[in-house]
Amino acid sequence: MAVASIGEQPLVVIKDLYKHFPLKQAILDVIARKPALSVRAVDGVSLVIKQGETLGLVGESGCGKSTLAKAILRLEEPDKGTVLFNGKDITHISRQEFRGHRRHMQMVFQDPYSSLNPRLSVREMLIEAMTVHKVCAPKDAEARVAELMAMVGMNIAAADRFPGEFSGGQRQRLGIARALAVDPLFIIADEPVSALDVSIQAQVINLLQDLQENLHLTLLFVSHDLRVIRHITHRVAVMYLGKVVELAPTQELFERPLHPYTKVLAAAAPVLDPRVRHREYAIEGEPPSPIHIPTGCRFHPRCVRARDICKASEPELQEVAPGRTVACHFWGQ
Amino acid sequence: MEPATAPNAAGDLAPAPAPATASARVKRKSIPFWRKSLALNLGIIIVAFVFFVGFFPGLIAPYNPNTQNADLMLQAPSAAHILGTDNYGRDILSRVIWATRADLQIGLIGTAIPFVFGTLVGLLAGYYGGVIDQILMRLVDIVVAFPFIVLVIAIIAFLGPGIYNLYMAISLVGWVPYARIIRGEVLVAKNLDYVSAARVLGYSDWRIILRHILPNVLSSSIVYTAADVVFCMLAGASMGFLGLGVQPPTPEWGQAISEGRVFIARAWWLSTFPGFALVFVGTGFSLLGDGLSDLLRTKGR
Amino acid sequence: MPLEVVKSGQNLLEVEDLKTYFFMKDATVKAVDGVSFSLAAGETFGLVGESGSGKSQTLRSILRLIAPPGRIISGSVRYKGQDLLKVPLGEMRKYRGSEIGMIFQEPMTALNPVIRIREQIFESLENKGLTTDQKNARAVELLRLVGVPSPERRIEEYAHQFSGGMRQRAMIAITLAAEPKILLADEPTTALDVTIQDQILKLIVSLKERLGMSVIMVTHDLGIVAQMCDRVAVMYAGRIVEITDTLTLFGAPRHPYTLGLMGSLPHGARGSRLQPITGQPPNLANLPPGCPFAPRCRFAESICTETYPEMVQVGPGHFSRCHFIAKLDGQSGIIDLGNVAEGRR
Amino acid sequence: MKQLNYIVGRLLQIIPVLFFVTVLIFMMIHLIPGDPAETILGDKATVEQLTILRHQMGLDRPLVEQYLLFLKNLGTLNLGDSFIYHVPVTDLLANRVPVTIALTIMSTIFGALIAFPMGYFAAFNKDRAFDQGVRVWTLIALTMPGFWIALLLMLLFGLKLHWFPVGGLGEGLFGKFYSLILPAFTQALGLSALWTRNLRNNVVDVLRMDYVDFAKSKGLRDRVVIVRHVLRNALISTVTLMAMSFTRMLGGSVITETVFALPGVGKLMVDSIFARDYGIIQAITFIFALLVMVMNLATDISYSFLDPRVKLE
Amino acid sequence: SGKAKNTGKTIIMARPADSDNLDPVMQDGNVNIWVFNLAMEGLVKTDNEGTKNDLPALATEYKWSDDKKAITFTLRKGVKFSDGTNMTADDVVFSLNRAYQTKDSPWQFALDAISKVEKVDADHVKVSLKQPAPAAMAGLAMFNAVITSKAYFDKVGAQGYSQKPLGTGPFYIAEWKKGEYILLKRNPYYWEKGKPLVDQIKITVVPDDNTRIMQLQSGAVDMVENIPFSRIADIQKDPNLNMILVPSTMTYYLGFNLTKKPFDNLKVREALAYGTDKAALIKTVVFGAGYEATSFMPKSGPNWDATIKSRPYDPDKAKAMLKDAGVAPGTKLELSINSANVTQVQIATVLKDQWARIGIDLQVKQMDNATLRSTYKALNHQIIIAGWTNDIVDPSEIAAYMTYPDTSKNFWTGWAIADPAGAKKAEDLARKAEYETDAAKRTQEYNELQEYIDQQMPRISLYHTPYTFATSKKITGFVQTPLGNYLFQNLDKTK
Ligand SMILES: Nc1ncnc2c1ncn2[C@@H]1O[C@H](COP(=O)(O)OP(=O)(O)OP(=O)(O)O)[C@@H](O)[C@H]1O
Ligand SMILES: Nc1ncnc2c1ncn2[C@@H]1O[C@H](COP(=O)(O)OP(=O)(O)OP(=O)(O)O)[C@@H](O)[C@H]1O
Ligand SMILES: [Mg+2]
Ligand SMILES: [Mg+2]
Repeated sequence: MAVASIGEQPLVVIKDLYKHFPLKQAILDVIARKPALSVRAVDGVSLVIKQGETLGLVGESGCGKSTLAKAILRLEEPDKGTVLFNGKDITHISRQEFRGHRRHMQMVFQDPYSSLNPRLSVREMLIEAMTVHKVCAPKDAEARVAELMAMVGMNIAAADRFPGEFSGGQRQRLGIARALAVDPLFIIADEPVSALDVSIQAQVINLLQDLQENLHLTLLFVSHDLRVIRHITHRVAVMYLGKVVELAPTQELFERPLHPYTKVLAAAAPVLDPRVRHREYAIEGEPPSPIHIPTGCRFHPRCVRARDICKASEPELQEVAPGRTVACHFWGQ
Repeated sequence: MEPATAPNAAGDLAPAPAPATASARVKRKSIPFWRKSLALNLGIIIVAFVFFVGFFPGLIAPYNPNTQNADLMLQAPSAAHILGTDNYGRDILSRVIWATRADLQIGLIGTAIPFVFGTLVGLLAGYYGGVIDQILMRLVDIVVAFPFIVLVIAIIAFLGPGIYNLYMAISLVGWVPYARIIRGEVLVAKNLDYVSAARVLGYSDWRIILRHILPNVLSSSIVYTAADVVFCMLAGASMGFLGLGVQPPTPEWGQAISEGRVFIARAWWLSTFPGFALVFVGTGFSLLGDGLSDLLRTKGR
Repeated sequence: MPLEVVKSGQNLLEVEDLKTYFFMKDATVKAVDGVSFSLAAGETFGLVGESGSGKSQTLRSILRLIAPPGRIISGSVRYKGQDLLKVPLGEMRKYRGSEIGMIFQEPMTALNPVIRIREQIFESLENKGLTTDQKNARAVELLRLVGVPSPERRIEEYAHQFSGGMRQRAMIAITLAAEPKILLADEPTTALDVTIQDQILKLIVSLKERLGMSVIMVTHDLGIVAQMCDRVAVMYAGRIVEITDTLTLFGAPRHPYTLGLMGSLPHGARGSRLQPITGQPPNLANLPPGCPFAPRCRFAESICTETYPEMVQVGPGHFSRCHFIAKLDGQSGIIDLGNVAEGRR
Repeated sequence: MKQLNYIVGRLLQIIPVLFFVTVLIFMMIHLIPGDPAETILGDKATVEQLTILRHQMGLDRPLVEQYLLFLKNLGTLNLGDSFIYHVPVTDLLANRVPVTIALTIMSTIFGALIAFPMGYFAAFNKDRAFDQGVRVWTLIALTMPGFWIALLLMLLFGLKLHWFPVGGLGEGLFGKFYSLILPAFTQALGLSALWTRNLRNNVVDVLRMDYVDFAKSKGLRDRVVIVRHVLRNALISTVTLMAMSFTRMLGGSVITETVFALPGVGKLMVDSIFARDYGIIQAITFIFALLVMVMNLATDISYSFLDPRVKLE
Repeated sequence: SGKAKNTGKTIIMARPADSDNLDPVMQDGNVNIWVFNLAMEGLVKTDNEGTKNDLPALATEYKWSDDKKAITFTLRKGVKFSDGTNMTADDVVFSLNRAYQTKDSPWQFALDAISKVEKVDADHVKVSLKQPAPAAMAGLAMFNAVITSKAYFDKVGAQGYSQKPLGTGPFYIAEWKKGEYILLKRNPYYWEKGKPLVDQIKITVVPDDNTRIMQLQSGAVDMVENIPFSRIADIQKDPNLNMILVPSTMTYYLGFNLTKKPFDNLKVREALAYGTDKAALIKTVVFGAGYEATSFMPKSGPNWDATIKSRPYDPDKAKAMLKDAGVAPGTKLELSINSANVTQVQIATVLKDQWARIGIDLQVKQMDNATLRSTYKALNHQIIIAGWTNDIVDPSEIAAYMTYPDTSKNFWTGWAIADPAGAKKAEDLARKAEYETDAAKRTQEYNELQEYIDQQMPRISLYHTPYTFATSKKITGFVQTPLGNYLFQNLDKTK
């Protein structure tokens, strides 16, 4: 793979992706011909992830971050839309064919306890991944296990142990090692540090950052911790109720958030300075359910700036500055 | 003075020192499983003993269990016949010992076949869901809609009595609990991240099912097996009571108990000792099951 | 234990040398191992530390909610001068709820799943001589107070029908119904979104001010500490390793662990490397002698693995357990005490 | 509305299952060698006599036709005639179904009376002598064959102590109740062991739950905590288990009814299988299946009442 | 219950299985016969000992025609059915016609000799025979020739009749709760004055042997049918109970299927007889309560041949004979039994051990009764165990079954198929004896038949057992005939 610096070339292009989960309909409702409801988890997302960058994805719980991640990897089959990987459409090929592409795109999961198969030793886990995809010659597998363990900062002596014998942080490293085992180009990390203690969190963040840089990985980093996002990502996409509402380079986003929701997120995160104490609410009310998404701008019921037009028409994601897009009618104010 | 632990200047990329193994070492030192549960130990001891008896009844039994002697009918326990003799003049101790074989067979085969089949059904239904799940679960409903014993009787009436048909009958109905347990576990397990990880890694369905799901969903059904062994033996005994069990003169406890019942006033030893044997073995398996679940419960987070 | 940590007599609550151990078959887990602190009236006291450091068990011990195999070994919990650990267990209920209320860590598991929210609030209103109608009115009022929308309807619902944030609010309402003097809040926002967390924290602040409560706030998020607490204790492996006022904690921490926490926090923009604490938290079942933090400590020397450091005073109201306080002189936290950090709003 | 929705859905599901159950049992029993004509006429019957009778009974018609006839009869709520007794099956069952159901209900009540206190006190005395004692008892009770328990109970309470009749169904409401005590107890014993263990484990688990501590932290009386918070939650799954034992009890009734000479359906079912009384077998299977499924449905519904978390879907 | 108070004396009797059909013509089995026989009577009846079959019942006397081809019965005067209506000659004609004309009646054979039944006058009925038949009277004394009311039958129809037949017997069927009990009440119109002595007999169903006996011991019931042989000794010891062993015609035997190898070989059959220790069987299976069977005919019935002796138990000889016949040691033979029949299971258990000693590996195949019946009726078995009881006081019934190929394939031995000549010889002997009017000659012919069958051994007769019955000591006047029928006119219960 040619070493590419950030921004040269898109690696993953998501075009108008949808994933709805239909709610089970009761017999009587079917008879009464009530419309079928569904959870609109991902509701038309378009994103470009550039080669070698770390793209952050933030948003409230339930806004569809994980679903988007899974839909990209076809862990959930998207309903509509396309994902291009390295220019190739990977949503409309057979699962069989797609399996061949899997090794290029890997995932690191949030829960360190459920993301490792408790019955496989570390070595078995890594070797299985390598053999299925014939990443290296069988005779080199051992050496590669050692290499991977070193990469994630684990002692090779630990390779024969089972996941149950490791702490959360160590498990998260092993999860990363597994993803790296197949030499991926692209890794989706779905809240990889949320479950960890601060001190361990920092270790894993450093590790991911180093790996990304050293291996020229492209990373989609999902989190709702703005401090972490700010620390690790190059660009950030903000999601609200199944849609991306703002996309910007990290620095700019934090310094000058354009979408009111982004501002709310930033304001809600507690400041690490006891001298600066805010006492007014960043936002009131809870996010509406993804089943009954408000008409117009989906944020309008909670938005302090909302006007009539916000109820009526949904703002498109528009490029407002180079590399900055936002979906708000009044982004400028 | 040098710091006891050098700061990890190279950052985290260098192999982390001790911590990787620290917690593991602690676990290592913890007590071995067999000191964790008294029930488990007792269960293992009893079941091991029962297995020994079941495999080598000839080594222990003082007499041939089937040799009849009309002159020795219904003798009370004595030195020559420690547990007495039955209405055919056969040595009860020897029959109780030999019966271990038949009962173990009923218990184990009656559990093993349903276990395998039920597990398969549960795996498929749980993993694939949808139509496959619907069909398999309706099949479960159908089997469940018959009371166990009644269905077994009907099947035996169809196939004829005898130990193989008994297995068959028990198997035809016994798989349901396994299918249900496994399916439930698979429904949970298939949404766990390590299964997603396996899918992201492009593993085939069969690899995922057999290597990543199966080993992790087996534990509660294995615990259930222990109870099921007892249940099968009891079902066998009930069938013996109805005359649908093991063919005489093959020694079997349930049959011995039910045949000995008529003699209860005159020769209590006929049914009492096989009864003890059944309770003893059943208790052994129950303890084993209890112990296993104790163990799994402490093992789980 | 220097008595200064627990300034005897002037406080609403004084916890001294509290030890709560769990006696497992193969080991004794010293979950709380000699914790001392005090809480003044109207104060918000923070208890921070990583997972498993004994924060929750400390709170539970105060209310004596420790079940076998756990046991409170020793120490005292003086509430208004009365040692709660000496009160007969049967009489503890006089102190629970109406004097000291607790918000549990997991709203999911702390609310009874099969009892309506209303009844669970009613339980806190018992012994207040209210009629059912009054209780009802009060319950609705409480739910409204904590920001549950349409409380008249939601009061009839069950916990599972509430979202995580609403559950947490309901739990706060239940606890507040008894009008406690002290609120023990065990990580009230850990499971929640930032926006919801913001709402809950601010709710607690406003309620505290309105009701004149004292609060013990357990958390592992230093941001929450910064926003909420007057004084803080940092726990590590069942012990308090540093105790001071919040500002000092962020500006001039005097314990290597606290320093490590600060270094681990991503707080600035991209590019800066984090300085995490290396290694893993210790296992409370097999604590080595000496300082439990020693294996992860940058400053550790051989004495650290041999003897356990005593609490030493490093400043007014500032105590730390470290053999080498001196080495830490000049280390600073994440804020520069010299000038006030710029607010982001 | 939600409930209604659910019930309708489930009832619709019952239909195909019932259909397959009847097809299955119909095929099974008709394929077993031997037929009711032989049973009726016995060994001395000639081939000619058998042919005549088979024709009269319609047994010489194709199986499918016989099955359709059965279905047609079912449609008119007519369960057909007993081939052996020559009376409508419904008449036969009218007396017997209540006996079996009464037996099942009494067994359940007895089982609960045994299991609840035992499980409860065992949990509160976890790992102490009482708990261990209960454990031993449950292990033994689970392993004793029902007919053996029955014999011991009859010997002790019937023959020795004369407290209860030795089998048979008494007269009058009280007499019937009285005569069902020992059989119900027999059935209850093994099941109650199962329930005791379940309840004990549930109580132990619930006692560990945060909501119990939360309740305590409100300053509630112990009794309130136990009744409202511990028992209620612990009972949910035990009650479900009890409901699921229903099928097993129906099955167990075969043996209990035989030993205690009770005129219930279980015994009739077995006799009918042996006599190839197709009419009765089909009817009872149908009723059993219906009972079991309705019971399962009722269990699920009541479960959703007991535990509001359970969504009926 | 409230109803009981003016019903007087009630006797409760427990038995293992319920009746299923009380139509005398259309049922099969003692469970039915023994019940409706308490409510119904024929023209003639057997004596208590089961040796005579022409005692007056509803007929006070009868007369054979000179050509021995017809019998004229004089009907008893003033006989009423239990519903109070009078019994008429028409009722008799109707009942007998139905008995011998119903094609699918299993008992039709017993009245096979009848060609016509007609009313002579109000008091006389004439039964014509196809040919002189000594067994005809026995057939008329049989349970299927009982008299019922034509009017009643027409009213209730065959189905209703099978539930509640109407007769002239000492009791009538008052209530039948299927599977639970049958309640018989005293027939107030019974012609024998002062009889019966009790007001009610309740016959309950208690399937489990143990339970039945415990009920007797606890006083819940007064009489119990079908005591397992193993319990005879206990009950005899019980001071409160009477153990009654009623001599019966019950004969247990092993039936071979001669169409299957190696049973087509007489040597093999004989060898198996030598290898069967009947004494041990009697000891272990019936606990000494039975005695050896030598002939295929019961010792307690008429024309039993005393000269026939069993082949002595001689395992060595048996082995040698088997070897001669080319049956290798370890040969597997199959014994099909009814799994629900304890006696069969016991016999099989003992036989397996006994025959193991002569090198036969006996495979016991248990099946339920219906399957077993289909199996042997199709001659798919090798060996079966069966028991036989006479229904009439005449050897012709069993002789016919043993030898007439069409009725029962020679007792399911397939003799006529496997050895037509031999079977034909037996058939001829039996037919001749059946219609032999000279009593002495008839005895002679039956002896010849018994000897021939003993020599050919299509079956091995094992033993005869009594009916086992236990009552409380309070019960008096209990009578059961060797045919099994209960005669409860004199049954009484003392305080
Ligand atoms: N398999 C599924 N079936 C039905 N609904 C689903 C499914 N998976 C997710 N959802 C729903 O889709 C919505 C989006 O879920 P998703 O997990 O993508 O959110 P998220 O942004 O990752 O939240 P979190 O921060 O809590 O992880 C939620 O309302 C969720 O309940
Ligand atoms: N029931 C128990 N049995 C054994 N050990 C226990 C038990 N409860 C808690 N512990 C141990 O006590 C120690 C302290 O637990 P505690 O719950 O107080 O931690 P915490 O600081 O609240 O952590 P978290 O941030 O994860 O809530 C832990 O090491 C835990 O393993
Ligand atoms: Mg997510
Ligand atoms: Mg905690």
